[in-house]
Amino acid sequence: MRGIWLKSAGLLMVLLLFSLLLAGCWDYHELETLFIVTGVGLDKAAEPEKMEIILQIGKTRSPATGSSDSSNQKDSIILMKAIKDTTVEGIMQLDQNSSRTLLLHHNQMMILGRDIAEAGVKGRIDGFLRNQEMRMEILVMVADRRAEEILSAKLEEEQISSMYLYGMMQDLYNISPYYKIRMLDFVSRLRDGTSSAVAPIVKLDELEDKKELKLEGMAIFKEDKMVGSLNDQELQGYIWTMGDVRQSGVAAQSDKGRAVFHIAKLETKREVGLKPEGNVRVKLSVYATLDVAELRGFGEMTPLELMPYLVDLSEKQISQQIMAAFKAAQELDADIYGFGLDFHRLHPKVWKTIKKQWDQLFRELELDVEVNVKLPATGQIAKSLEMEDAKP
Amino acid sequence: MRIDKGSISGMQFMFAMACYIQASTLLTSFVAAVTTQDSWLAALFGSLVCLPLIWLFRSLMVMFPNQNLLEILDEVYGPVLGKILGAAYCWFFITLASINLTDLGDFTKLTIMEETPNVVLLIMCILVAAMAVRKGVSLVTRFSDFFVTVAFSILVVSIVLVLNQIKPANFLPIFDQPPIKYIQGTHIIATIPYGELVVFLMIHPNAKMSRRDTGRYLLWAFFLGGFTMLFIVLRDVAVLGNTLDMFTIPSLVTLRLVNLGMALSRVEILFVIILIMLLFFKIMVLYYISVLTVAHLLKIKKYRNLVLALGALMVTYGLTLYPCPVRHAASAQETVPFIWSPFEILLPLLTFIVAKIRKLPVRKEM
Amino acid sequence: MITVLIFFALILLIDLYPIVRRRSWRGAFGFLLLFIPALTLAILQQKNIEVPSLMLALGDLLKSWGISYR
Amino acid sequence: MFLGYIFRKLSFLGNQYALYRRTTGPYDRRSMEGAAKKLDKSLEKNLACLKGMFSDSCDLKIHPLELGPDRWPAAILFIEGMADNNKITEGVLRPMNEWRPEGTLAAGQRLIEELAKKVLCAGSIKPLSSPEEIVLECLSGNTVVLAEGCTSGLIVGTKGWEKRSVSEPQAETVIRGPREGFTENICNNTALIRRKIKSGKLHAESLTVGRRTQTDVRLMYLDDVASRQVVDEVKKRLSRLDVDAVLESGYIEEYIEDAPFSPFSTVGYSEKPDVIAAQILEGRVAILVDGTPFVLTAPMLFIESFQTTEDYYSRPLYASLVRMLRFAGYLITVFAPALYIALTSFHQEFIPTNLLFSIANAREGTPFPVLLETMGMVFAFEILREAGIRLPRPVGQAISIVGALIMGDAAVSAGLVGAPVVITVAITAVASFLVPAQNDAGSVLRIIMMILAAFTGWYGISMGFLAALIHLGSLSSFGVPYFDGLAWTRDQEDTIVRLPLWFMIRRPKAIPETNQIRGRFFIPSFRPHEALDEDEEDADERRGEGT
Repeated sequence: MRGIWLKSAGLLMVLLLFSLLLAGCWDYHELETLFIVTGVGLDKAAEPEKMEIILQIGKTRSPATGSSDSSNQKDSIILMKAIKDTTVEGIMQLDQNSSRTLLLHHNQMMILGRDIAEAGVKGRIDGFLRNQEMRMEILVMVADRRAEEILSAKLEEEQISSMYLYGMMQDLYNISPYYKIRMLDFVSRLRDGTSSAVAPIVKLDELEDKKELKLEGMAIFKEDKMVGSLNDQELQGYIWTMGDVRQSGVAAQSDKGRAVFHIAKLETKREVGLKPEGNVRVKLSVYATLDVAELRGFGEMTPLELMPYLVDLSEKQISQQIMAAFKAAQELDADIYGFGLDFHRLHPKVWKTIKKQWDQLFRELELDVEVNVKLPATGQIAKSLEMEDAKP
Repeated sequence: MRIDKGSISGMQFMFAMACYIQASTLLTSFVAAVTTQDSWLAALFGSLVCLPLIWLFRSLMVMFPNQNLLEILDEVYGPVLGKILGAAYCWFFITLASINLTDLGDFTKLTIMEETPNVVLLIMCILVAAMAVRKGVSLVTRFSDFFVTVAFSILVVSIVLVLNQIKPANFLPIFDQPPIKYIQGTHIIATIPYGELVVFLMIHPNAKMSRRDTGRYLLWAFFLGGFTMLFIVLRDVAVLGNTLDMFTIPSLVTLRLVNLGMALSRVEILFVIILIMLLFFKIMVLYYISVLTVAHLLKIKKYRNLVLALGALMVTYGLTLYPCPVRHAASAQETVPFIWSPFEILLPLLTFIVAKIRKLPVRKEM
Repeated sequence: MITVLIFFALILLIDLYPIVRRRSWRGAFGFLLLFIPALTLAILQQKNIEVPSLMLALGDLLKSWGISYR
Repeated sequence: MFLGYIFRKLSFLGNQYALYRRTTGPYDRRSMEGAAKKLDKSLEKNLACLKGMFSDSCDLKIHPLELGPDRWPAAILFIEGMADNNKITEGVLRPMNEWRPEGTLAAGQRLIEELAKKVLCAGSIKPLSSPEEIVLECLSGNTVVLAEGCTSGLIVGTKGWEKRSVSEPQAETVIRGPREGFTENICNNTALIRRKIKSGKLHAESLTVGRRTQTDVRLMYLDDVASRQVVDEVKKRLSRLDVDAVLESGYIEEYIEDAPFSPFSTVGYSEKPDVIAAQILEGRVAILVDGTPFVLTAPMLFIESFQTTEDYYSRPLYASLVRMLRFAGYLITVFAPALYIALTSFHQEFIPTNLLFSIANAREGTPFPVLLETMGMVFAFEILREAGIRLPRPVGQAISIVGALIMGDAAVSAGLVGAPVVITVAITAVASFLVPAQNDAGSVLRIIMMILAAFTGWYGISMGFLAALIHLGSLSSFGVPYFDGLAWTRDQEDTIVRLPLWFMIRRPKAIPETNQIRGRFFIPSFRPHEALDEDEEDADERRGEGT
């Protein structure tokens, strides 16, 4: 008797629950009611204190109805723009003014316009961190001019420019993880206090028939303001300083010829120490394994002479580029290497006393670079055509 | 008087405890916000500090193999004081259950269901848990081994997936915070997962295990749970570094960062799986124990009919406890360790001492 | 409001009915002890009346005694 | 008002239940009312009485005879088609016609005895005097011999009717393994099992179930292995069973199972003697029902659905792989459509960006919400499946081709449904065939999960999964916990992986039994045969004696 009672009552309860659930499916969003945001850009607006929030939305097309004509690239993205004080306000306004709900989970990157980067970003990105839909893995980049033109760029290779940039950064990530600056890395640097954040700069090249997106150096932030940038050569030096390079190239020029090396592995070791007279000294040891990729010249040298010479040459080149990057950073007073953080980690006690004057200390910091290059391989051919021995 | 006559094996008892500790590892953000990159130290200290506590629980279980916590209290302090303490424990269990229930709601809202009202999530969970609670202890602890296995494998998989993002330097500097922070972190760890094992004093009479096995099972459960917690904290610190204390749920952020090419990314669903599964288990155990305690206090033989009413109370009471997750976290960091300590550490200790002094339990048979 | 009441009525039907049939008055007392606070809290929450949080109150009490971190 | 309605509904159900309880008194044989308790002396009266009891059926053949030179009246009765004509002619008619008794005929009871001893040729001959029993025997194909002046009739065993010969089972096919299947004949089936287990301990017990159908039901179990509690429980439930008709083992299954409202069946069945023999050897009880090739086994465990006999006939590594595949297949068939709904309409963040774009492109412009779309496709699949089963084989195939290929393709290209849905449902459908025994439970669960997913997404699926787990955990089959075979801590030899047979020293612990040991642990010799030394040969001998 009770069994039947309970069963039927339980059934009714479940039915009731369903009716309750039917009343509202709160998180239910059909795919066709969503705008998939692929990129967010921030630009400074004409009015002070306000900014332009640009959303790049990947457009979906039905395969059944329309014939897919790839020539009409204009259709592949939608660009939305709002001018507001904060990001979230802007996104909210865009959300309300569009026919579909914005889905931010698939946002690939945040592109900061140059002017907004120079004005300071700390107050601008809180919304990015707080919103549950914003992921820490999105990439941070600085646009050479305005973020809008990067997001609206129509490229040959990929119709959605942020997907293209994401692919590009993923590619660079395979060279060295320090190219790819995720929101997490960016915020981590900002929170750190002494380290300076960096972000790759992306530039739009308008050629006659097409547009191209290129990586051009790295923006350097002091506190949260962009103060300068590293050029390509310096950027390479910076990457090498950070170590963990898996592939890349070194090109060195000497009076005897030009040599290009392929980096098989490059690792660094840093020793941060306080000198007795009070300034900080960093000993940077670089251990690199290179391959010879291409040689031009060196005609009068035998292979036996050549190898030590090339080792020497590459060591010089690497150390020179590293120093160039370091000088650039030092001029800007920006500790992009995280030497302060290293110091903090290794000497937490001393750090407390010198933390306040780190800027000063960094300006006077001495960097000793010691490069050890191993050159085990010469590629497919042992001798080049121009060499003495190779001639018949 | 044994209300639930179901019996479970010692292994099941062990897995239930291990699973219970694992479920608490989802709350590591409380510690992470206090001790940041040294959280793993807090987890380690907390575990070490709790070894005596585990021994204490084991002694109580061995001393009173056939009596649950309420009966022990009755016997040690006499019927009147025992009843009052029993009622206090009753409140403690119900509150604990409600807090975990709201935790499930809050975390689910934070991770996957942003707009769904809390109460719907809670009711669904309570209804499913009630199904098991009505059937008694054997069903409640039945799937603990399964849950432990799944949680463990997900932990291992997640560590493998974030291997390329681990930066060992993130652990440095060690001992950079004022000592009080470490004490606080240790205290939180000691009270939130380990001290809560006191709930198992309510069901140990149902577990069939010998005197010697009791300690062994407790220790194994402790290790299983403790290792899970330690590795979760280590993983999160290694990946997130100095941003660890920013996030409400660091483990979620860690898993979101997984990126092994386009295909193997966005695996935070793994976190959601263990979140729902483990918290559900914890809620189910606490729910069952609360029902049992109420039935025991009022000497009601059939506890089945109290289940839904208590479930309703848990939902409504839970919704009043904390107005928002922020207050919850603050209270968990600052005051909760002190509120829980009497129930989890002081009273068991006192009971143990008094029982020793009064030479309890009196052996009736001999 | 209606849904809440229906829910509670169902609980009554499912659980109180067998208790009363068994004439277990102790059981009925225990049931009501849990049921009435739950119903009260549910109605209060429906009416948007703020119910003070027990945990926060306890926390404040402890804080005023100085037993708290921070 | 609503409450009142519920109340009325509930009290109605309660009344129904009470009504049911009241009507189930002890079974009375109303059909036999008015029949005589014993046979009369007069043949004519007896024949009339029996004719009446058969309600004058035309297939009751009454053949009058005259015995010996005295032309003593007698008659034989049999049912056309149930009795073997050959046997009647050779065993009954011809001897009786040709019988020339010495001297005068003995009268009354002695005539019957003489007939039985000297005249009739048949395997079984027994005298019966109760008309009821005579009718029953006649109904089961035996021939009744009646003679004037005798108060009892002779039952001559002439059972024999057209039956299907042992053939390959239709429902369960194997690549490697015995091809024979049970038939509709219960004696045959018993023999098929006995041929597999030639042990005196294999106990067979006969029962008759069904008020009108009088169906023969047999229990078979190993006396020294099967647990008494389970056997007693099965017997208790079978004896409690009081129904009009049992036409198939499904009737019995429904009456004796533990959880009639659950989607999971708690009684196992098979069509193959080797499967049933294996089940009996693990300590289960087999229930054979006359008239059906399906034999029931109890208790049933959840894990059984995932074990097939072929697992044990093929190599362990492959068998384990297939086992895992089956578990995966079951999960897919239950959860795939629900997951599709949850992912596309709640948790777009879990889908990789590129995949999301392609799904979104496919969804663009389709008119129905995801739930309806998926539900529709799942229903379409169920329709196709049902249509394919009921139709003759060649037509069935045509239907699946039309349904799967043409309809699916047309629906996608017309933009009615998106291609991803078709793919999801197709995977679901194919995966459902991996575990045929759980097919019906799977279909029910699938729909529940889809509804849950459509309302609270992943959370709903999780809760549904946990509820299903708890439900499974709370089920029991004849006192044995249903889910026990999958416990994480025991019976590991034969769950997700199947270890080599020589690892399975013990019978599964989940099924209660009295004799745990199956055989001795034995490692197949990795050495060539010559290397076998004497010790091992001794061991072999001992093993031979031991069993």
